[in-house]
Amino acid sequence: MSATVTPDTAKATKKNFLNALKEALTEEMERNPMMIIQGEDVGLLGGAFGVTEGLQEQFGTHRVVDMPISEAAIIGSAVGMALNGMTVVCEMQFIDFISCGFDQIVNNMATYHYRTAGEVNMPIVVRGPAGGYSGGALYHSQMNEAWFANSPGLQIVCPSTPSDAKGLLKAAIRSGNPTIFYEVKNLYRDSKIAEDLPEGDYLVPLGKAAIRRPGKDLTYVTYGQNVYHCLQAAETLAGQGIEAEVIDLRTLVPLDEATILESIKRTNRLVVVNEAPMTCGFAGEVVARMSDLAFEYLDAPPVRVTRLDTPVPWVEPLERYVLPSVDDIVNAGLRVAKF
Amino acid sequence: MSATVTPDTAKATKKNFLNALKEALTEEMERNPMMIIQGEDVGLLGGAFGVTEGLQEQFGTHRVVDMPISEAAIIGSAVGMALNGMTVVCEMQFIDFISCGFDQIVNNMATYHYRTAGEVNMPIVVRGPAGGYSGGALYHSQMNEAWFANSPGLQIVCPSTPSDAKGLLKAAIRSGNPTIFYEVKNLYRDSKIAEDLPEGDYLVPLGKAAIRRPGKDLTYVTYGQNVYHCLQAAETLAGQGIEAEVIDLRTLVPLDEATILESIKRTNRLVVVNEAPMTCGFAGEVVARMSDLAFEYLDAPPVRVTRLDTPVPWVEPLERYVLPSVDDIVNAGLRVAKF
Amino acid sequence: MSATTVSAKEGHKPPHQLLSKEDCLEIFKQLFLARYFDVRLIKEKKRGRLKGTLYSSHNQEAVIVGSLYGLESTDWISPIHRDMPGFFLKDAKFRWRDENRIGMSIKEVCSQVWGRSDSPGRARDNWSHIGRRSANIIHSTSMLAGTIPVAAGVAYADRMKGGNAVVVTYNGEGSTAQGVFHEAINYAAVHKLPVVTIIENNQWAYGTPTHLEYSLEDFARRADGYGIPGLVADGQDVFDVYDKVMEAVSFSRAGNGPSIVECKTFRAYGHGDHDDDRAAKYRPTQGVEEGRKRDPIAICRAKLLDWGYLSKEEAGLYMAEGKGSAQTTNEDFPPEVVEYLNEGIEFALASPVPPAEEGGKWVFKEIS
Amino acid sequence: MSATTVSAKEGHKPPHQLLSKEDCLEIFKQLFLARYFDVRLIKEKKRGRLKGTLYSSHNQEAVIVGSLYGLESTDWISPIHRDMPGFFLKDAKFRWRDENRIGMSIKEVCSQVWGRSDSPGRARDNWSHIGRRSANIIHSTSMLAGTIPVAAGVAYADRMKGGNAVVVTYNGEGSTAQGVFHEAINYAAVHKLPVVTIIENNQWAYGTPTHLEYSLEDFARRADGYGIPGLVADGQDVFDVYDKVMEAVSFSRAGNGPSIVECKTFRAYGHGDHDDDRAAKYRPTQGVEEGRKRDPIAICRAKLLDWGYLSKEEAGLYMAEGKGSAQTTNEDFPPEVVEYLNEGIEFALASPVPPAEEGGKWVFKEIS
Ligand SMILES: Cc1ncc(C[n+]2csc(CCOP(=O)(O)OP(=O)(O)O)c2C)c(N)n1
Ligand SMILES: Cc1ncc(C[n+]2csc(CCOP(=O)(O)OP(=O)(O)O)c2C)c(N)n1
Ligand SMILES: [Mg+2]
Ligand SMILES: [Mg+2]
Repeated sequence: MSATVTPDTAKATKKNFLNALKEALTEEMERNPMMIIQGEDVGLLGGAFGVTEGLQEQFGTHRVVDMPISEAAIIGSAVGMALNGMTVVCEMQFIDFISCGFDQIVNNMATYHYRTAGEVNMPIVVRGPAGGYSGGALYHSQMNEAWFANSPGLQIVCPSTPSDAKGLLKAAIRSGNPTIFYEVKNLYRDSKIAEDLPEGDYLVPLGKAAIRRPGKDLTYVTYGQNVYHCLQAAETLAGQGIEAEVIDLRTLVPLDEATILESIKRTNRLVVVNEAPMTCGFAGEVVARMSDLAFEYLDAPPVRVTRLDTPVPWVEPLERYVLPSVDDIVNAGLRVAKF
Repeated sequence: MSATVTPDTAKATKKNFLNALKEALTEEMERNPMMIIQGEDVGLLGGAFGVTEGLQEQFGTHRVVDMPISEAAIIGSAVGMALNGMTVVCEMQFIDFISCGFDQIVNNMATYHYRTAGEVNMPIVVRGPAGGYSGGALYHSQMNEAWFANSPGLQIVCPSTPSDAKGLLKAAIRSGNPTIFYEVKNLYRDSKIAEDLPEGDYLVPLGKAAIRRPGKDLTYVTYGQNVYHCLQAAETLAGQGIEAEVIDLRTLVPLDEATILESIKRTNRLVVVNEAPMTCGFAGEVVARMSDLAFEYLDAPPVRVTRLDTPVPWVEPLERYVLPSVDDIVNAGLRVAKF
Repeated sequence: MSATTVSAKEGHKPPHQLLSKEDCLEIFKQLFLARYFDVRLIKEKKRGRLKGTLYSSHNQEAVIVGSLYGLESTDWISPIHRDMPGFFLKDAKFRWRDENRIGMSIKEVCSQVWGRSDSPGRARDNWSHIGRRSANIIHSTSMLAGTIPVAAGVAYADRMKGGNAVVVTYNGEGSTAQGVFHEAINYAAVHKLPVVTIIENNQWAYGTPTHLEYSLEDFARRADGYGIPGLVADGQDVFDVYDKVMEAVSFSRAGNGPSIVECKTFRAYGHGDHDDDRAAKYRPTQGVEEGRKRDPIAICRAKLLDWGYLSKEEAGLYMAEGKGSAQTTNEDFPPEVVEYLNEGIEFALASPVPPAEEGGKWVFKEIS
Repeated sequence: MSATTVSAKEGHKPPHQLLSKEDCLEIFKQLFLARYFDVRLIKEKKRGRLKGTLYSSHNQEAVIVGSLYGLESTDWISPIHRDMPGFFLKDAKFRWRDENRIGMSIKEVCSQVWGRSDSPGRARDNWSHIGRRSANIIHSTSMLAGTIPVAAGVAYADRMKGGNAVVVTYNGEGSTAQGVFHEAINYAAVHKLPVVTIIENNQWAYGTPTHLEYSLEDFARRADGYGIPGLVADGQDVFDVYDKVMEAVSFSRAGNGPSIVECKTFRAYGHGDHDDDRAAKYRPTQGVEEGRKRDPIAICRAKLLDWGYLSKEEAGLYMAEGKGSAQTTNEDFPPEVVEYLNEGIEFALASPVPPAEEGGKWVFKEIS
């Protein structure tokens, strides 16, 4: 399990999210000569955010490939490469553009193993910067994981710490299953969460949530940058004598139901927080599973705090208005705590 | 509100689902000279299932347009037409192929009104045959409504009777909002549900569910062809003295929360049934909303009966295995009733 | 090599002239085999013994047979809905029954069509959505043209492994309107990947004629927009298809990148067998008669006669041309053809239907 | 009319020769205006007064100015990220401040850039994702080339209404690799829709050079694959751009369908202003120097001098060329240019930031 986040002790020598991702990619590329990285501007430029900087120099233009602006061909060709024995990491310049390669993901990549009765594996990770709270507007702010959660055959991962980023990316690459990997771009260079990365060939298992803060009064279930919002909210609630547990899912598919269930058995209250639109989002999935599995343990309605069912608007007051705030999370916590 | 389904009294003179759709399209085309229909093979052929048969003869090649096999251009051009004052009905030959026009739907059509602060309306209906239980395999069986439910700005409609099909299609076309309209292909020619269509300019309001069978012991919430499975299940339960209410949502977005809530207040038990994959599907959305809104009224866990989280396989035993059966629905009903 | 030099190289011996008499006779027989598969399956369907749709390749067999015949075992292919015979014809020359050939056996293909466990995909997806990694056959989804980027990726991987394979993809002319067609061809052109895209231009995409699908005289000219060769073949003449595909394949194998080969042909019946009646209405009778006139079996037979590879007597033995499924009998086909398919069907009928629980399997690879 | 006859019609007077002296001077001034908008916004950003990214159109102004100048008011346009000046230059000739012209005012554009309520989109989406239905300006999403099918639909609707408008879309060369580019152009070609697609070929797509984006010498040849005209313009010469676009527009207006006009130009700075430092590393210095040599302002000035439309003295008044944002001063630009933009900025600064609750509005049209 990953180290606990220690925002205050981060030093310059510690590794940030970007460093962690690059380490993961470098190690896996060194380990597997049949692995390549492809995407727009990943080679010469080193990626819009620099995740792959220096990798083309190290591994050559054939293994770190600058692709035409063709998301469908980026995914579709990766499917062919996987069919013929390769492992591929595809970068979406922003995860929002995954919509342009959508069919190849949900109908081709996701189903290949199923259709072939297991003959063909799809060791493909589609990764990219994601999330709002960044002034990125409608097309540079999305968390669109629910589309893929409703498309059987895809693993979905969203780390919130550098060590998780490294360990989960490596685990996803080696899993042999197609994975959509959400990187919170706001965390890329966040020095507050920089940390020492575990030594050696470090993997974080898929499907295992992390308890970021223990608590006995209510359970926040979340992932990505909302982990930090929930930790802040928990801090605020603690000031009022309410101890909130914060669970970072890390992997949405497969989902660690056991950890959530155990927590609810102790706290009897559930608040699920994410920044995707509410309707059919992953927060609702957690609520739906727990309303069934944990029905007898819930002493208050299981509550969601999500984006409004709107796009993410550009200017700051509007963006803040539609995305969940720490206040919203605190209020939801109070609501269930006082129910 | 639409007539109650009366499977046994249907006669040859009654209208089936296909007839109803064609009537709706014909009437709206007559009413609005700036409306067109476009899609693959909708003109000369009259559509793969004949929904638009005869319309090109009536309205000409410029208003019933055979398009190249280009779902993105079909949707994208409709967006431009709407921007320039037209109303457009786009046919997807199977709703499964909507994945190929996905970006234009979720990022362009769905958000246009929002981005322009209301200057531009998008009176576009994207409709097509949908659903499983038909031996159609992975790519001719989908119910992919959850993708669009998580994409703000889209209305989602799924009628289960001919009169609803007509009234909802007309309402969607006139609403000025972009709509994804799911037609259950298994019902197209089902003479058991054929009925007399209400006279005159008949519209069914969006966002109003229909109670297909009243009951006091539990509530089935469903839509599309599962309405009939739920009615069968309710019949079975009735034999055991359990009276299940069956709510046909008809419209998923906007959702008629009030009708569901009222029902739960009476029955205190909820089973949501649909044929999409479970995770992040619309069944979970209904459960999540009601676990919050109706928490105090639920005397049993709110339960989902959905497709397994798998694609829809081809051969019959496998297809049946992954899709919800009447037995599954009965069992879920028994589970909550006896909780 | 430019597009023009490939398609119009002067004084260059057409590849088919290097084929032996045996090869030519085998090609002739394969045309019968492809035709027989089609008419027989229609009969089986009419008898209610089959589920799913047959997208008839009747009258288009020269494209499949001619394009596959010159490939290496190690080459890859991606047949689609109208190319069912392609699945068992890959690498089949002179060894239809060889268990070691890199292609699918008739038993496997029939097991797939009949929805049985011995299909390589265990009948989880239908009919033409089949393939096998170990057979170098790419699986398609329903989404048209969606296999071309996959083909490009297969070619890329082969190059990484130091291989020399060419990947041949099949597509109807209507499918080329898909965005992914463009993305894949452009990508393959930029990376000079050995992908030969065969366009089976049968003049119709379901109920839509070509002038509503694209705006060119010769579809092959689309290749000019990517700076790659675009060849036109007479899709009714198996030897012309062979020639043009071999030119394209050699071009690719030599490291020059992708190309497009347009094979002009004609869809003899409905889009699928469910569409036969409606097709009779939406397609002008004259056009249909015209389009069916040049039967690939007849054209091949005439050439073999002309070249002296068949005696008049031999040539008259099996007359399958110009006949629909209902009009043909087994006597219209060489006995080994009928026998081969019989074996496949018998095998399939003996193969069990997969158990229901398999529906829940193989969503993910088990993580070890 | 074939592609060749359009691009190489002999003995045909180039359209720019029909422009008056006043027109030519207006064009010259518009080049300054476009340039000034760019350098001034960079300065505003450096001062921290602006959020969002500027995708500099520096050195590419001739494409925007030259392509817009000959359009009718009723024509539609769809500028994208690198075409910010296009929003206020539509229909602007001789009447920059006219409230009735069918284009956006500088006030609206500045309100958009500054994220204020007086933007037509009330700053709900950023910078170049703007437009206005009543201004015949199509809104784009971020998804590249996604506006071309919309343009085709606008053209279709205009035809339904009996209009005679042409729709001009703008796209970087890199964006053409998107599938939707292909679907839209093919559709427009089949239906002969009046859509002129301008390719601003600035040699780079972010950090990717053209040889990794497509495999043609002249991108315009992609048009051949659709059977439509593909013209090449010198994108640094505003009059050549004007000529080629007017040829294409006339061709479309006459009912002949779509075309592609490739304007060869060069991206002077980083992809966006955030990329300037990295761009200096990934792009060879020599290429950049070479690419910046032919400044469109200088080229235009030389022609006007040559044609006697400017005296030597007049020509030497404003020397904005070859200078980055930091090196230019207001004195390098005609005062009316500076004033015009000042007005826009002042207006924007006085315009309120939209209230937070608007974030929840306009998801759906209220159903009445
Ligand atoms: C993306 C997508 N859209 C629509 C369809 C429905 N469809 C199946 S086959 C077909 C016509 C194909 O025509 P063509 O490519 O010319 O091949 P042909 O059937 O003529 O061999 C259509 C529209 C599909 N399979 N995929
Ligand atoms: C579908 C999609 N993929 C990726 C991006 C990210 N992106 C934005 S601009 C750009 C480069 C565009 O290059 P080009 O079309 O040549 O235009 P230029 O910026 O050079 O004017 C990329 C890759 C995007 N906006 N949309
Ligand atoms: Mg065809
Ligand atoms: Mg560019």
